[in-house]
Amino acid sequence: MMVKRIALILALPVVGFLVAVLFMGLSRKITARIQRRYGPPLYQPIIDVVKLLTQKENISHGVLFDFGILLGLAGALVTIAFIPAGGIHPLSTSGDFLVVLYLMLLSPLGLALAAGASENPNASIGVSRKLTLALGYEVPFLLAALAVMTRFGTTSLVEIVSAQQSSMLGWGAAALPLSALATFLVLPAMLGIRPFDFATAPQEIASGPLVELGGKYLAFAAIQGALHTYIVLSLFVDLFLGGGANILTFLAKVLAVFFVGTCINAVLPRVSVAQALRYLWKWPTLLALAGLAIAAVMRG
Amino acid sequence: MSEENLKKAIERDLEGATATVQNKGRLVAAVPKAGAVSALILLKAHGFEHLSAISCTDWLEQGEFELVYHLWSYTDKIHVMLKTRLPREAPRTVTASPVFRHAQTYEREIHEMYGVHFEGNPRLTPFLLDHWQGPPPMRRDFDTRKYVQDAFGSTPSLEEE
Amino acid sequence: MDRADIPKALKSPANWGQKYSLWAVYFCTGCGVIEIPPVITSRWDAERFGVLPMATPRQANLFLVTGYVSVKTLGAIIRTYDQMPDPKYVVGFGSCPVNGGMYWDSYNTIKHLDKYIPVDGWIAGCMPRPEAIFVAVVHLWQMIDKGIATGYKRYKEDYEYYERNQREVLPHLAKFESAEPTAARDI
Amino acid sequence: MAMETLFAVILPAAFGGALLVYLAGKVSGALRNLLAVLFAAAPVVLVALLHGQDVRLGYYALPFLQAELALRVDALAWFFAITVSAIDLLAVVFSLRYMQGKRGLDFYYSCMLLVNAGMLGIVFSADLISLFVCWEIMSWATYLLISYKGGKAVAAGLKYMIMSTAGSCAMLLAVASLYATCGTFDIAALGQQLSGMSPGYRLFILLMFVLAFGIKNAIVPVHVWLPDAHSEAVSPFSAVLSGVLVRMGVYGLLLVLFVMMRWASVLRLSISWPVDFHYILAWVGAITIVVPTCIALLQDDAKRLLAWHGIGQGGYMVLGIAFGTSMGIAGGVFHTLNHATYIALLFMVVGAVEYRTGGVRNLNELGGLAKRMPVSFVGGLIGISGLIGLPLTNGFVSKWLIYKTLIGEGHPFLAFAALIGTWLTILSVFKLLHNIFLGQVPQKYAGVREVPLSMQLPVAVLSLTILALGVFPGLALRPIAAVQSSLGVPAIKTTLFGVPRELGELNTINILAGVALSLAAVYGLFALGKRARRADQFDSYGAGSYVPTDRYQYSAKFYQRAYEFIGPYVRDRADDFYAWFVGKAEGLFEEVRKIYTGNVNTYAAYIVIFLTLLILLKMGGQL
Repeated sequence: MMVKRIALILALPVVGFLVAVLFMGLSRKITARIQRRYGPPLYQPIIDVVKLLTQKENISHGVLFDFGILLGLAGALVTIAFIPAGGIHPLSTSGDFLVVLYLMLLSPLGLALAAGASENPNASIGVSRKLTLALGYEVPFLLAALAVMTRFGTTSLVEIVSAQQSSMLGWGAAALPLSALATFLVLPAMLGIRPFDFATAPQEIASGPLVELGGKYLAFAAIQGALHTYIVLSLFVDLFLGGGANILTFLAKVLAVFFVGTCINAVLPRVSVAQALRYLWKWPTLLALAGLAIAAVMRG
Repeated sequence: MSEENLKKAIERDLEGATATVQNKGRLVAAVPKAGAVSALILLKAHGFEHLSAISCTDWLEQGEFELVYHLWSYTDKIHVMLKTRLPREAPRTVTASPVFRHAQTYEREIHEMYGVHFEGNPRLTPFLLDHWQGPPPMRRDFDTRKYVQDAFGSTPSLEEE
Repeated sequence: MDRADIPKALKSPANWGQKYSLWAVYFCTGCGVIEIPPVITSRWDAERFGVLPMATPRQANLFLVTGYVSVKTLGAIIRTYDQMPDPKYVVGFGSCPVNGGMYWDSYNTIKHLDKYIPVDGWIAGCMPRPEAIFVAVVHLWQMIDKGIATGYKRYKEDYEYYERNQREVLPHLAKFESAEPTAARDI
Repeated sequence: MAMETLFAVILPAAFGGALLVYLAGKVSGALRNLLAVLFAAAPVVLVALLHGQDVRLGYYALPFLQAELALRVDALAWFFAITVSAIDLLAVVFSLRYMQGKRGLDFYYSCMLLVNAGMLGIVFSADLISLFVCWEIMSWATYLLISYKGGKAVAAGLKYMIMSTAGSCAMLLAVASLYATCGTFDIAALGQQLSGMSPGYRLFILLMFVLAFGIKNAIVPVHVWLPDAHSEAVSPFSAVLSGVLVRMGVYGLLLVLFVMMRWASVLRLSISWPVDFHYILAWVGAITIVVPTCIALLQDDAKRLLAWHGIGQGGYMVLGIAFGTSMGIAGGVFHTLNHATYIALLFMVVGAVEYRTGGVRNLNELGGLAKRMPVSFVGGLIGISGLIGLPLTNGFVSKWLIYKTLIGEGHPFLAFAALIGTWLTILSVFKLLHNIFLGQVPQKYAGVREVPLSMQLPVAVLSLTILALGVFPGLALRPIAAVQSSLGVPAIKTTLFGVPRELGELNTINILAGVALSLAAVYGLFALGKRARRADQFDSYGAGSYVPTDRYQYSAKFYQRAYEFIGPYVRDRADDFYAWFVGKAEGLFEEVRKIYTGNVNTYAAYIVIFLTLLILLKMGGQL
């Protein structure tokens, strides 16, 4: 039993990694198709990562710079191990939804440390924009998450998922439509994709925190970004779309949400930080507040 | 105000000024160096509020630079080219920036490219050229090919010639 | 990438990676930059070939020098080239970087770009159309395969030659202020 | 028998130490420093030896009120005593080199030890008289230490003193009325008698005590003194002030709510109120989290930012205690200990930076000190992760317990206030770390070196405690379970690595294993790539141009967009109210002052009028 559990624990990040790499390729292909062009082959991210890892010269800005990048990727890998994916939830007994919420802080902190250590104004501006955006989307997301926890009366992700297995109507989206809608409206901000990608905007601040990252550092940052996408999507599916009985239905749902997210990303322009805050704290927050109020009243 | 009576006004008010109407909406006026700024003030009063450019031509044979102030009137739709002549050796004249503030930049460029010194222009500093050590490059007596030879080393295409 | 490439890819993944993922520095050096937007957008789509415009030299390995190079721009080109990690490739557009082109006798354009930074390939045409640029990309692939796209190695080996030329034209560059002309200064 | 004498020695040693240090100072500075450290270390050792004892010691029989003043040590007292004495020892060690060369060191060290003694007195006192006496000693010693630097510090000290005295008067009133009704000062005895009293009277007593302890714990309406006091006080004392001294309020709350009033009677208070008392206390705690943390986000002075966080974190403790469930109290008390560790650490780190850069605290000037002050940077990093509550730090476990209670009790909006408090903390605290340690070093501070060893030691010790308690929360949760049983509340069941499965899912060793494993795997992949070339701070992307040598990367007004949104809503209205109130009061007293016209016969007239009034009153009574 122990060996099976360890195997599952190791399997989850690997599944997450493969799905993330697939997503990187898929998003570029979907965006290309929407812009009426062919776009790169699906395995282009593998080529990019191989190129970056086998670079003949890497430039670092000190120990803290390296540690930040390592912490970023490691934080993402650990968080994946704690999120139930389909039937697989090996570590769920030692970390519930609150633990996952706080574990999700590790990788942005790592990247922020690396950006700070890279001594470039673009990186500092990128970090301050990213944290302001995080404050922006955290308000509605926390309200929605609390609504789910109050509605299902538990803070453990596994119990939330199992409570939704009964039928389509049992899903979080059916039980808490307002919270689900609020979280969906906030999803592009959490994924950091257009219209909320001003934190890593290539034109304005030379790709923000990534400005001094080259070679293997850029490979690690790219993988971390993809893993973060997988984490956010799998959380959304676990909370609102029933989390899937086995890994395949789970990945199918994650893929569906990702597809819709990429379509939004491909057609919308980039908003400024002030516009983002004004939007995030208006409609999504009101919806999430209403959802939470209903959930609290129904539970009481 | 049509071109003719503008021509008469210029010749009447500015001493030593000659004006010719080239065709509809285009008038050329020649003014001695001393009268250039007063001519600008007069024309600005007559509605020529747009100084579109100051260009400088190098008449090497006559040993003179020619400054041309291009003025435009939105109401009368007339383009006036006000010309003055400067000596080529140590060319000096008065700046036009009190009349048109943006003339400062045009004069700065002419100073860098031709070496004309504009009295009263605060910013006659290096402008477009990067750490330029050579003589003002747009002057016709500046031999670019020799300069290229020295600055950039041997250029095979030059030798065949 | 057809099946013929798989053995080649497995033999040296580094070359395979470098070939099909050329990230170009989005740095507009000269008049030819007007050709870049159509190349990277829907009409011609350079992404099919894995060519992406990147914001900073740290992230890039391809440097497109588009058109004539003025003395002032050469300072920025040298700075950008120094900041790019190895392996890096430079492609010159048109005849101006080759021998000065129509600005052959101008006092502020560089005549031979190759004297200041190593150039791996040239594209003829003033300015080359997107199809010519893709032909150049394919040529670059073949050069990488044959291992002759070694501009960055040349730059490292006889850096003293390049530095002397750069110092001759741009003595005031911040790069030279601190360092005196040493023979093999590690860049 | 040995325990009796051991316990009897602690307080005299602490108070005597303060006096001795002052006298030793006259002889020689080194002796004074040595004695200061000795008398700070003595309580730590003595209290440690008293672990698990339950001793009661009557030390002085009051002749006139036939009451007996006594000290006692139980789990609650021991828990707070060990925290107080440990943090105070570290602060004294930190201030050895920090205060070197400053004036009035005898006065400073004796006050520090006096404050320490006062706090130990409060924690050990078994009756309200000795509690009140030690409370006053602590307040006065704090006033002296806050205004130690002079200038603005005196005004800050005055503001602190006024509010602290108001709190003490409220406490004195409650103690007196309790003696009048119950006839005893002994806390344990009061516990039985008070539950029989009428709800109205119990509510009055509760309000008085909560006001007194609330002022010290800086809950929202009465928090205004704390930011000025913390930023003007000397750094080592700020660490003690915000770490443990302010948490005497939490000790008081625990004492009142659970020992004196018994939690059941507090619940029964709701008869006379629409909403029960502890729900209001919870909402006050929630507001104490959100508003001060928003204000902390806007600060540009390092110590004021930390001070506002001190207030914000106080809200978590009140929120934890307010629901009286075993997990909630465990969370609240554990958060008190955690907060003591990381806020003291952060104040010492800011003190170290201040020590090296000559008193610079403005976040817009500093930058890039991580390479020159590595130990302080690592301490700061661990400190802020504790304050945020990252997994593997102790702050996370206590916050997890508090959230679990709030969600379990069905108060999602309170849980939301606590959670959003964390994200506000992340933003403001990262600004603190980024503006001081990351980015480019300005020319002015290029020569900064690491602080001397004696200042690095406390930083290292506190960092290790944060990580140790984060990975092994059981180390602190077992004594807290003992505290809960001594308070008469169901104790929390705990394992070494978190909470057993039936209570909730938290196993910190698995989190540690996960993080360590993934870090190792990622480092393995990282080492495969080519070794990186080191670039200095001028070899950075500057869009083709060379990086200017004076200052290329600096950060002022770090979250400008967020300021514009949050700024207008979070002006410190409480402070404005007090300022307005003071203005009006001065006007009133001005009018009253006019009575003293200065010539004698008006005074004679006043006396005559007053006497006639008295007579009339007397006669009126008989008519």
